[in-house]
Amino acid sequence: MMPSLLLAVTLLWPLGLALRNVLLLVVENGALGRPGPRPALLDYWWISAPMPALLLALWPGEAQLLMEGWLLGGNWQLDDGRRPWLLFSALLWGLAGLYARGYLIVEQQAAESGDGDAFRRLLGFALLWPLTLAGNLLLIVAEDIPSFYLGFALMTFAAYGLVVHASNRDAHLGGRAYLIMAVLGEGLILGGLLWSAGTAQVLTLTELRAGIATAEQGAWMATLLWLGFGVKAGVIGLHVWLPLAHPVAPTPASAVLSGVMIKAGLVGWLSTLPLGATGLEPLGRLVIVLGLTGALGAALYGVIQRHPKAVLAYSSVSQMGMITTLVGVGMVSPPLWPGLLVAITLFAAHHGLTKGALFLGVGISEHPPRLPGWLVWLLLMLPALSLAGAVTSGLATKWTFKELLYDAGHGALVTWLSVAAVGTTLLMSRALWRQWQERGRYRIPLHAPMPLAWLASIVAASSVPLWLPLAGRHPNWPPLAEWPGLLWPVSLGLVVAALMLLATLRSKRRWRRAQRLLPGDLWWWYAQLASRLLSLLNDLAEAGESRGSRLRGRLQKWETRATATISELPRFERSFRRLAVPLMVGVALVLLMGLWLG
Amino acid sequence: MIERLGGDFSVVLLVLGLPVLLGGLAACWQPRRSWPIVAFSLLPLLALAGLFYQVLPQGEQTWLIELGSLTLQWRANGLTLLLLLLTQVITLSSAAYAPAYLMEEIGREGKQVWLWPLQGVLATSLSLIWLAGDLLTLYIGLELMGLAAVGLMLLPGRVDALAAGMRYLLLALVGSLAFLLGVALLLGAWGRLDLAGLALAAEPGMVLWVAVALLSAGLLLKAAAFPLHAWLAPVHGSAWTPVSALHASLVVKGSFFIALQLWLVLVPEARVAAWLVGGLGGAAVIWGGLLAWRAAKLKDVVAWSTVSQLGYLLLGFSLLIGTAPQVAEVAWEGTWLQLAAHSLAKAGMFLATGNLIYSTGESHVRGLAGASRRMPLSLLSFGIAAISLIGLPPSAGFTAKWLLLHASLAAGYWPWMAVLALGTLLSAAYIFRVFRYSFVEDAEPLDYRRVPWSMELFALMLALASLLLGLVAEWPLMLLRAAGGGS
Amino acid sequence: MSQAWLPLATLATSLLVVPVIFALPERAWHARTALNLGAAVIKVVLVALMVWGLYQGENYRFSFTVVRDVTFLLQVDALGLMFAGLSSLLWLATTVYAIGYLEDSPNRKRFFGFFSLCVASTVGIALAGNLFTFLLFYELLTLSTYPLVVHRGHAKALNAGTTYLRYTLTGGLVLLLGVVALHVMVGDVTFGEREILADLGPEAHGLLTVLFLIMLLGLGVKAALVPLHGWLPRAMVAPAPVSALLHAVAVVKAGAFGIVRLVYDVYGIGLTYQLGLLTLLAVIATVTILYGSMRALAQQELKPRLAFSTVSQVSYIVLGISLFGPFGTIAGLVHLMHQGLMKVTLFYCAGNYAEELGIHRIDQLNGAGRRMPLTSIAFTVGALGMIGLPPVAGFISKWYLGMGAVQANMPWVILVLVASSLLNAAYFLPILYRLWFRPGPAHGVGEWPEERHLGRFETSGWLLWPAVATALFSIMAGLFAGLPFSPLDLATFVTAEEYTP
Amino acid sequence: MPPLLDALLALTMVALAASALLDRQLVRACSWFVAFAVSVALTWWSVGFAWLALLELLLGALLTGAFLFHALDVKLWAGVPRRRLVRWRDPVPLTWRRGLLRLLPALAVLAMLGMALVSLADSTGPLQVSGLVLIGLGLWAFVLHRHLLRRLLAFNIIGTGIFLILMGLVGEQHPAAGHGLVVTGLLVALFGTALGALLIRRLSALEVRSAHCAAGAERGGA
Repeated sequence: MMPSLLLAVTLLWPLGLALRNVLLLVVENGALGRPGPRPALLDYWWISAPMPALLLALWPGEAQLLMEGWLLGGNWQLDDGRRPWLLFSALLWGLAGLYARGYLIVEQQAAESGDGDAFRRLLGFALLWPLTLAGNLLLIVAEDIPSFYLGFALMTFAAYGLVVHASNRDAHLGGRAYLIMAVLGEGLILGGLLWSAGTAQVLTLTELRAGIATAEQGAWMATLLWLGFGVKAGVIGLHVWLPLAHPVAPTPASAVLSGVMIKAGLVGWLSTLPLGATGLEPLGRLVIVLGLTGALGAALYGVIQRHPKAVLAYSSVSQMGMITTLVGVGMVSPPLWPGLLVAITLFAAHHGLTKGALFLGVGISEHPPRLPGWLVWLLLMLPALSLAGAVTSGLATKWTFKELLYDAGHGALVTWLSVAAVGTTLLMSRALWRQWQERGRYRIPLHAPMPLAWLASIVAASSVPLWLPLAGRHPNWPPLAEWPGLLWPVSLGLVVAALMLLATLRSKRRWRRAQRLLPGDLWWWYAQLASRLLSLLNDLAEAGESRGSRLRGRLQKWETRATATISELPRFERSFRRLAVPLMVGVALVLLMGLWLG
Repeated sequence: MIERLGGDFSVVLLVLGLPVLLGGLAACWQPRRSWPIVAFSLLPLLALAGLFYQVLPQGEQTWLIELGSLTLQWRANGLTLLLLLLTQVITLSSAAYAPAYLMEEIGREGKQVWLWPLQGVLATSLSLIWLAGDLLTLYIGLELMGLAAVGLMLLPGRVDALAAGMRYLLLALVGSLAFLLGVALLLGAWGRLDLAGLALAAEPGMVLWVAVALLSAGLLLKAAAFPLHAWLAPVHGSAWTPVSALHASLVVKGSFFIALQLWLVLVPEARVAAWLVGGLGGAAVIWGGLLAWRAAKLKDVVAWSTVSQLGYLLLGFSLLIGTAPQVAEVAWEGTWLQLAAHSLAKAGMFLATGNLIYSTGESHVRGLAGASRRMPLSLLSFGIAAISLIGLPPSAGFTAKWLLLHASLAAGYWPWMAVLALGTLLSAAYIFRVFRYSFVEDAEPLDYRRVPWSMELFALMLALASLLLGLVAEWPLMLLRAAGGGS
Repeated sequence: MSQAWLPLATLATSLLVVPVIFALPERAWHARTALNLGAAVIKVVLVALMVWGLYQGENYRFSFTVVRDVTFLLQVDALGLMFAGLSSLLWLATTVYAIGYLEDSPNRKRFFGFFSLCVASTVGIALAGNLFTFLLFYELLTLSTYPLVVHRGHAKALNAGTTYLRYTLTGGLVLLLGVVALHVMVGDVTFGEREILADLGPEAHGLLTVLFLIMLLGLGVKAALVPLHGWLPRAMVAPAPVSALLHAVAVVKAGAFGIVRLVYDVYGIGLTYQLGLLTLLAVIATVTILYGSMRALAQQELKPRLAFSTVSQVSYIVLGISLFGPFGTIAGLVHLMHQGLMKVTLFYCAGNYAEELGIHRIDQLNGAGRRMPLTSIAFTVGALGMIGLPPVAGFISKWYLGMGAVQANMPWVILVLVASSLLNAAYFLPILYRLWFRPGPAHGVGEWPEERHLGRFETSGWLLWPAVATALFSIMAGLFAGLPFSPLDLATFVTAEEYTP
Repeated sequence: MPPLLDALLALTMVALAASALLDRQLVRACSWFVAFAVSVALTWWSVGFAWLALLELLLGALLTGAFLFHALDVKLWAGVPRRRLVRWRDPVPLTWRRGLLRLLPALAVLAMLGMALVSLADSTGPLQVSGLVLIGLGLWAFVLHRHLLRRLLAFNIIGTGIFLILMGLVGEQHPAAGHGLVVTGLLVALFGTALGALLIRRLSALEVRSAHCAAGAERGGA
């Protein structure tokens, strides 16, 4: 009973907190409009939003909540498969929330002292943050498809408000890219879900997976769903919103976007695709190719970005590309799946928290805490190295899947992934380099929320394998003999990075050319294509419209002429009147003829 | 002198005589209010109730009246009762409408005294036509009706009224001559005038055909069937409102009734000729509708709509004559229901139109701009009557159209369906043209005259009757069936 | 004839109000308001009584003969009651809204008189027990809505009224021809006596197909199926409550409801399927859905955009009907109600923007969310529902449509659904974006076209609360779809009746 | 009665009718008409319908004639002022083309009647023939003329023709019915003529007044 109650509270608590802000406003009637001091929005209550979720994740045993009246029959549950996801998501949300309180302190102060605009923006943030969180949590715990879709949609659309928080041109561009891609993804997901759920006539995700596995057109349904969630997961080609949206969002929002929300796509795959069942091999091969392309391509393109958050965003695409590859391997060789699932979960948690720490670090480098400079930069480098696979959780993660892949004979893949790790190293170097170049001077106290949250996130990220409650076997550290094999990509990456740095310092011309490659890569190309298509459609519509209006005009002219003719009819009346008697005789004759005929 | 085959003959005499008597009385007294008229009109209604009481239980009744060697034959059946009731109700309404109308709108103009006796004569002559069982009575009724109608039309005494009236008079006279010629042939050939006897005696042949053709042509001229309708609209344009109402709703129906009676008796199998009459009806529906649509004056719209609506009745010819019994059965009910619906609706609409013209002082359709702002009751009455004319549910016009459509479909007469459909659309077009003007909001505000309540009341009552008759159409039709109307 | 008075009383509540309203003087605001609201509440209660009775297995029937073989029949079945419930609920909301909307405007007496007549005919359509009765109220609806459409009385409104009449009267006429022809063939068909036509045998199938098409043509005009939809966007000149009513309940729904009746209760879904007409319906619906959305995308004004959206959305109902199988039926029926709730919300909001701020064009909406938060939230709910996002009711419809598509072995319909959802998003999300994320007059950029301060809240309470209430209902209908007496539950009930022989 | 006299009477009747119809001098035409009515009465007398003869004399000749003269505003005792004769002339000239064209309906009716009468046994008495001729003449005149009075005359002559045919057909077999019809017809014709005459009188008075008004207005304007 208690766990299911906790399950409900997990969802209701953030919603309640969002509602609380509205209620506060209603109580202090007119707070929105009037000048003067206003209530604080991002208080500690607000930060507590993911706490029940954290509690639930740590609660022993499984939980289930069945609701008859909810949508088409609600079914939320927490099992061992969901627990790690819930745990690391809630953790990162909590840390990012804490961080946000410090990050937005200036706005908060402005708002409290009466700046209407700042207050309004902050209000949006304070409302949408818990909403996004609720959506994220719901999609993790939902077992019935409607709830899952609801969570996904809620998270997606509420996060739009977080992306455009800054409300400047870049933010709106990022927001637009985010929204358009998200809507496309939602459409694909809806189509896939309707098709597969309709075919299998089921309402829960478990049954859905089974249904797709046995369905005749299962591969196509899986493809639809894979593409739909792929938008969120940043599959290459569909990833274009990531580098546009992440840099413009406030840093804590970027952290959760990159750390947790893109994992929602992954959760979607795991929830809906019949992984571990046969039948998806062709799709799997495609997935592997796309994954690797993403992992490498994003690294190459990300290296030339200037904004550290854009670089980090590309790194996310790259990392997600690796995870995608792993998912693809799962499709190609189903027997590997149980082990792969562990690896993927670990990878996701590791990447989520580490990327979160990295994003939070961007803010830290702008407002360094009162710590010795070397320590700050060391701490900033730690997650970067971890992500590259050199130390701590990164090393453990990499070992987990490499071991698995070697054992299964996917040596070539491992090599490719290692090449991608070289790219990751380059990206990390680039990001840190840009952070260094744009480092801030003004120092903030150590015990402020921002540094605390950052430090905590570093600790959490580094120790992922230690506390993550994985269902299967626990990851072990690699034996020493394997270390060179695991570390060479990092080393190579560092060397290349150093060479590139030298090259950059030597001549600046080549770089200027590269700087023209904006974040969002394919987006611009898509936009051009779309606008061309739209103008084509527009022309078509105009042609149709003009033809329609011509037709209408002709009809109208015809109508006018007909009306005029009818208006002329009374002329005949005069003859009728004059010839009444002859006409009568005529009628008599006609009738006679008729009678004669029978 | 009177051979009683049926019930009490005095009731019939009362039904026939009371209207004339009351008309004469009213001419002496010149009523200034509506209530005495309503009160006195209850007398013929009572007499009619007596007739109902006689006929309903026993079915059709016939009376033979012997005037020397001349024998007249009158009969009463369900159809007669229905038509008598209709006549009484409409005459009552238009008579009760008249005092206020005469006082307010006409004033000193015209010869008002004559209105009452002529209305009485008209009611009597119509009753005579409904009751007639032989051609002589029919002829007398027809002539009386025609002369009374012309007299009524002439009352305004203005030049246009007189010119139109003169044309009407001449054409009516010629029409009756044609009728008389036909009757002469029939009498010459078979030597009898009673319808029942003729039905048995008449044999198809040139004499019969010529006689029927002449008869029908004359009657169609009087019934304003297309293309012999040209006298109708000008006559209505200048007539007094209650007279128009009476004329459009009843007088033209009298000729139609006679024609249909005679066809059913004399040439019940003349399919082709009936088709031709139906064709004339179809043309009338369309022609009348088109002209009503373009008419500039409010009264012309209504008058032309009469031409159009009469076309529906003429369609009945083709559906009744020479068709299968089940088709004829439906068409029979449809035709009489249409007649009743149109009579009530048209009378109501004319009265409402008179009110609109009275209150706005404008006789043109354009003059109604913005009239709905005050939502005068007359506009509502006009609208309700219009529903029946267009044939939209739940009006009697709709039910009648349903039956006619049913009959034409069952008979396989596809063109008639098209005619009915087109007629509906055209009538909607001319009615809503009027309403469109009434909804104009940016028009100059008119100064409205208050319409006396009695004028409003009777217009509304007739319109409502035509509307509600659609839902309770089974009652009059039951009357048709119960007391027999023969088809 | 057990308890015949209930359906009759339900009809009478709004029908009897009409003469009283016409009799009241124009100035009698209080009396008229009390009358309108009282009648609306009584009607809701009566409908609720009937719903309760129906679940108890009661049988309400009222009939009398009009002419030979033709009866006027009021009959309560689950399907009709669903529609009656929707219209009575939305009538209540719209009455409240209209009272606020027409404050101080001329011709209120006329408006409310015809408004009541309009609702009476809608309820009549819902409770009609055979095609004749249905046709009766169907035409009455045309008549009673015309004065509402031309209410403003300017040239544009009058032209729109003429167009409206041209379409609907012709449609009604075509329907009449079809109904009469069917009557000639088999006599009076009471709704639910599906076996009559099914028993005719295969030699009648050709004729039945033709008749179906004729009647579909007649009903399709009101249901605004492409290419018979031309009147709908033009009728947008009517006052907002009228548009709301036209689009959400009365006219458009009457057409869709008629198609539902035709397919399920006259022909029977089995026969329709056998005749191959369902595929035709699906194709028509698909074309309408996509075309309506495309046209909506091109509109620059708020109400026309909503109008074309209606064209598209109403065809979901038809699409649902055309999917052979219980899920498709549920989808069609449930969308009948969901679309009503959501679209009425959207129109209320559009009216609120127009009344309070003078906004008619979409590009004037910048930042309106700050000035009118509750209205904008309601609008957002409606718009998201139209896109088909949970937890708003639209999602439930879409879900069942998808299920039905697969069940009917027409998975391509899902493609249509997805495309339509994307198009919906494409024309609704920009509006939401402008509402919430673009700085506008509320932020000191530019100014509203014509700002009025109508009430204590963001606008007059009469205007605000109906919008909020219907938005709330739209969410609840989706969120608690599984509860008894929810639209989904009712639709399932109806469908169960339909498919159990 | 010898057939010669019969034929002579019929011929006179037709000749008188023709002159009444064709004379453009209206007063003279009316006088012809009265003479015609008298000849009709004589015919009735000659075939033995005394009552009808009396009625014809009374209604047809006397009263109808009186009304006709009343329409022309002619007082028999007051002589005829020459200068006003112009007003009593039908100003519309008769052209051949019009005359022939308008003959068609009359011929059509005659043809129809002829066919009917031929198919009736023993129906070609002198009454029928003269009746047919009168109907033809009258119808032709009715269609041809515009002047209301002349049309009124034409109507009366058609009526007489019909009565003749009627009585000729009915003969002695069913005198009552025939009498009834003819009497009604005569009365109707009288009432119709009376109404028409009054109307013509009133119309011309109104026309004169409006002409005076117009002239007055013109003079005032000048």
